[in-house]
Amino acid sequence: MTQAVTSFTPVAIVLISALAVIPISLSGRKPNLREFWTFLAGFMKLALLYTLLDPVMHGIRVEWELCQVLPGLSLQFRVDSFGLLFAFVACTLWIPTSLYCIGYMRGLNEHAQTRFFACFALALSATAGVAFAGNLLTLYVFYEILSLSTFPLVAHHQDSEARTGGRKYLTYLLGTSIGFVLPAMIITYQMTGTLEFSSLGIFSDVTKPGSLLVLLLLFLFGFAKSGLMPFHSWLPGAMVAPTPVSALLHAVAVVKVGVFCNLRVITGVFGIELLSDTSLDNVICVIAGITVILSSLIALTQDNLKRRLAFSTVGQLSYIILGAGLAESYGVKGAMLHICMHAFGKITLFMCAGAIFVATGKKYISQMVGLGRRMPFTFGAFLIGSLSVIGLPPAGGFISKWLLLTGTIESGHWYMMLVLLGSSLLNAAYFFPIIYQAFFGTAKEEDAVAIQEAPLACTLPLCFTALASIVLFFFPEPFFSLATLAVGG
Amino acid sequence: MAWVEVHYNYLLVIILLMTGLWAMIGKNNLIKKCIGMCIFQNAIIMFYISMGAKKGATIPILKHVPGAHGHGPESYISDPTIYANPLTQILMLTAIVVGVATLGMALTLVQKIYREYGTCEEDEILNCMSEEQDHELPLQDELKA
Amino acid sequence: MKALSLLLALFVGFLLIGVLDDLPAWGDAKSPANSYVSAYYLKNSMEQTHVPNVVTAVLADYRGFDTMFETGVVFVAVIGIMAILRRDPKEEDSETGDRPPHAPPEGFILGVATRFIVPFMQMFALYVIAHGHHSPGGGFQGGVILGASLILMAMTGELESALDRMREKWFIVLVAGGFLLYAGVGLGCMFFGGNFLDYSALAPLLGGDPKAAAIMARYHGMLWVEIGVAFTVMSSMFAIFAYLSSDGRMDRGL
Amino acid sequence: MDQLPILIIVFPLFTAFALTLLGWFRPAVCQPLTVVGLLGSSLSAIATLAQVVNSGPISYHLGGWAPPFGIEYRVDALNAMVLMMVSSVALLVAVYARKPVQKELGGKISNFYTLFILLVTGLLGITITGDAFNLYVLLEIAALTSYALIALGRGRAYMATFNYVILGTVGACFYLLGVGFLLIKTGTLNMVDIGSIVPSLSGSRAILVAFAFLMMGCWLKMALFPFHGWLPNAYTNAPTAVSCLVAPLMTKVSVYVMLRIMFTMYSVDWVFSVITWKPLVMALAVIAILMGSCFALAQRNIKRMLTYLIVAEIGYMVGGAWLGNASGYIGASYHILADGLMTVCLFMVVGSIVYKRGRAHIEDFKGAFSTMPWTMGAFILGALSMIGVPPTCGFFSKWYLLSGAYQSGDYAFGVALLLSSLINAVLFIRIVETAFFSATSDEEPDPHSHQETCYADSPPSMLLPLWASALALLAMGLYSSEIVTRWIQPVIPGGLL
Repeated sequence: MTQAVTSFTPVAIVLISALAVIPISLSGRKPNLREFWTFLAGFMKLALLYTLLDPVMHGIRVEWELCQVLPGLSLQFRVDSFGLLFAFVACTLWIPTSLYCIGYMRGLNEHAQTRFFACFALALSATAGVAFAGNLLTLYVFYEILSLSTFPLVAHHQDSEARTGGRKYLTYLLGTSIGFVLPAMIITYQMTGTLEFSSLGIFSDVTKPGSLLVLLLLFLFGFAKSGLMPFHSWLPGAMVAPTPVSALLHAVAVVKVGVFCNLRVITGVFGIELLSDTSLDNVICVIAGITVILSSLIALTQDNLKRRLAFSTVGQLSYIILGAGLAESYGVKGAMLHICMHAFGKITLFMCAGAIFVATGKKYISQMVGLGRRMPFTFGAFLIGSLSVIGLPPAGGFISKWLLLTGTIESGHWYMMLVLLGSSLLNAAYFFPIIYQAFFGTAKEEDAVAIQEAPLACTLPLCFTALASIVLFFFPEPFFSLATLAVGG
Repeated sequence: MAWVEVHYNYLLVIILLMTGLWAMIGKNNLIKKCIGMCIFQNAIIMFYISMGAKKGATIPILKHVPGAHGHGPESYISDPTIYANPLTQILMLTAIVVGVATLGMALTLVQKIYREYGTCEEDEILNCMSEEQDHELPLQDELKA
Repeated sequence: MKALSLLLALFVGFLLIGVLDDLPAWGDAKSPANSYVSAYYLKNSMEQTHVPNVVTAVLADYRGFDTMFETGVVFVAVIGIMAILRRDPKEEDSETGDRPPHAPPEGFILGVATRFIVPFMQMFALYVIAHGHHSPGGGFQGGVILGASLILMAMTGELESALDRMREKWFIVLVAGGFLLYAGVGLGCMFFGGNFLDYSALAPLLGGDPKAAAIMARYHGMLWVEIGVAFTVMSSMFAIFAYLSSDGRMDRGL
Repeated sequence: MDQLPILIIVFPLFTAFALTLLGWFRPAVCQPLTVVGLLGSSLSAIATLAQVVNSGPISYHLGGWAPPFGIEYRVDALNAMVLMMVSSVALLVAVYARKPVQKELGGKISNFYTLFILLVTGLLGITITGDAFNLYVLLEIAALTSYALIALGRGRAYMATFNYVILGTVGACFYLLGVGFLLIKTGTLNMVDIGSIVPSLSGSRAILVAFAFLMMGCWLKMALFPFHGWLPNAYTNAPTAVSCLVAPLMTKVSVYVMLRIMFTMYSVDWVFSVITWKPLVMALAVIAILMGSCFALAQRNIKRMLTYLIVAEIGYMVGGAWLGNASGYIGASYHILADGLMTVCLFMVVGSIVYKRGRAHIEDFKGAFSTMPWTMGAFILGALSMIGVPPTCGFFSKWYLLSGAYQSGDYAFGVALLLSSLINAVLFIRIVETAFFSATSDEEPDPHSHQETCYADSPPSMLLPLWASALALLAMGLYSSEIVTRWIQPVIPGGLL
């Protein structure tokens, strides 16, 4: 069995960005100093993560217990390969997004930037907390902190539109987490006496499949951040937020936390074997499949670029749940990898959307005719991002899609393969018109001359992430081995 | 009728209780509510006292053994059956004092209400208050100077 | 609202009638209430506290803590009524109109009769307090009679004349002072090593053979406590009357 | 030192005398004196709790007489816990009340503080006493002081207080009647003594009627569903400092009294097997929760909304106690502490808003985040605890109550708990939204203009206790298993499985 060692590093990683909130809010007057603190925290977080990489690769589980909160249950961190993979994705992408934030916020001269950066740091510490959570209770604690700390970000503009977006955001997330996850957690605790994640699942085989189904549904829809169909509409609603928020949070941190929690529940609480024996995996596949198809269709009809990207995110998240739902090692590995690949791809797309808005003030795809020639870097990155999201070879998305497809065949859910291929086509259908129109369409006169690239601080990060998704195709090293370890281990 | 002869004190208590309770809640005039409150409290006092009474017993002050004049414990008769129950009488001393205090407070409030609304009838007071509610100025609330 | 309260009262009534035959008969000496704790008091109070009036013994000693909080209730009533009603006479009052014009005291006979009776009432009240150990009486009864004498003066003469004899400042100090005396005696027992209100701990004050001194300490402790209660009850009765009748202005009665 | 239990009462009592006598000449000295008195009382309460947790229940004989004949103070972990909560919350409110009282009750400062400390003495006395009749006397003291304190409010307060007086007296007299029936059948007044005699007479109807009257008395005092009419008016029209004190303490102490009656005077198998009231009381609790939460939704005045939330919280505790299993009991007693803290935190926030802006309607919260950041920060912690978000203590009491409901199969109670948490979420999001979004002016704020946020938060004397209670909420949450295993576990009555 993997031998566990207790060390303070996971808590340090979580606390760094939380503590960074204090210097950030104190140095509100001097923006450059404030940005320095964000970067410092980002790099220190990344450095500490690397120190953890080595022990986890050798199968050592790093643990740390904060305090016993309930008899037999404590706030406990346990870093395993899957948690580390997700933390890596979140922390590496925080740094380019912070650079992008500076460019965006100063470009549009937004108000209350100190509060913005402070909440951003807090959200990241909550994400790291979820990644390292050792049991369901700690996961739930950080899940709630994340929803609350991102509310000021979503409702940043403080106008009536932001109000409705923020209200929908909080009611969905708080409502489902209290309404579904809390009772599910309590019932599981009553049934099994523990909430620890263990690779074989904690349900003894005596529990009736009926109650298992109810619990599974409560968990799936409870973690509404993963955007399964009936509870997905907060995601497009949250597009009222400034673009860096939707870039990092709604492409990487917040939605991935939802999917991460669902994966933790599926693999750690129920366990893959139990799901396949009681044929519950078909339930997951059906729900995820419906969400994939429907969201891709809706994305086709959206004219607002950010809403189209939002619906595409809903679809991609259900890929991950579908992968986990196959209850088969390839599928789960594909799902874990897709978290990382989709993160890099989708963040590039959101950054491009933001850059276009900063440079031209245009939000609607119908207005973005012929901009490609004026903004080559942005639209080039947009091309690479969409390739990664569709899953075509030069971009990293291809690997995870490939694993997902092999997973569908291995686990015998061949109809799922049809769903995957069909939705990939739909993805292509709603991305390529934008690119084609941008590069080959003829721009209107006043656009043709006035437009030029967004400020450097915006274009640099999106090129970096676009390049990263290309590099990941050829060299997916830290993530791939972590995923194999997570599934194999 | 033997049953009544044995339990007539409890019957009286019950009748007083019911009238007191009905008056307190049902009556419209505030003063009558206070009177109902007194009846209710006195009914309970009567319940306790009747519980402690013994047939043919005197007040619980120890009597001298006939002929003895000393002050030691031996010169007093201390057979419990000939004295009434002191415990219930003490409890009711407290209940009477509490009754006085609550009545004093209730009457003070009635006086203040009368000073405020000019009437003691509960329904008139309620529609006074509801009128006040309607044309309540936006800022004029519990902090009107 | 009326029907609901009638219903509620009838429900409570029938609930009680249903239980009647389970209760002991009227005047039955063997009933549990009369046999367990109260029989112990009747048997042992003389030997433990040397007080023939068992009511005073239990009131001031066995359950002395209850009586302390009883005086607390009276004290709270006065402070509460003072807090609600009291306002300075100078404060202009919108309804001064409806208060009756200052009526001079009507009858001369009443004035003379009160001036004659009041001293005897107060003498009798002091007897009732002091002789509470041997005959029916004690702090409460004596205090009420004293209060009644003051109220009699206020009603027949004029509230001002009664207030001259007992200024507002004084009866507030007396209300607090009586209760303080009672609790102070309790605290004193703690200083002498006993529990709160355990008068036998005051035995060293009396000296002589410790066992007899302990019993006599209880005897005298009770007397002190009764005096404290008398002060509080007297001044609170008068205070409540004064506040209510002068509607908080403490100048002219009704 | 074995005099600890009585010290808890002696400190505030003698401060009351000092306040009456000194307050007459120098009103300025009253507030510090009250704080000192309550400090002494809470320190001895904490020391008693430590002693009880280490060496088991204390039995203190008043006047030196053994229990059935004299009055006894019986302190076990449950009432030591409630004692500590009552005295520390009162201390916080005493520190907090300085400014609001000066502003609202200018002339009557010494009266206010005397009544304040006598109310706390009454509540402490109720919690610590082991004698049924002594509890009645202290119930009356607490009631009278709260009538007087609430009547210090203006205008509409008098009628509200009069209703409170009538219903409060009915409640107290029902309790007295119940004690009378117990005295008739058992002959003693000491709670533990009654508890030992009751099983032998479990057949008799008088004991059942006594239980009925005791329960009706408690429910009236704690404003459980059918008897809650007086609470919203009384607590809303009371002055700010008074509602900060009365709201968190009065109802919780009555819940403690109910627990004491159910599990000390009577026994578990009497309450749950001899009589079959459980479905009725669970139904009352569920209705109380739902009705309280829905009425809270309809209120514009935030203070009135909080009073309806108190009615809902009472439903939690009564439901928890009547679930009949160990985790229900733990949930109920833990919730007494948690709810006391939550309510005092939220009422202090409303008090600060009233202190600063004159009124506490929902529109007055507009732009509060920018002008009063510290107050709203504490408000968020209190709101999170009310909704039941993990790190705060509200979550853990819901955890125990829900697991108790699951174990005993009362799904209606469980669903009511979840529904009321969701409604709380909506309530507090609505307030956070108004506070967060619009600037103090009504028209649409220009998002890009840097409107300077005039920092006009309430004075430190109000902020310190507010933040102390907010942080206490967090601390109680994190150390909840410590509280449960060391304090509540040994006190769970035998019969509860």
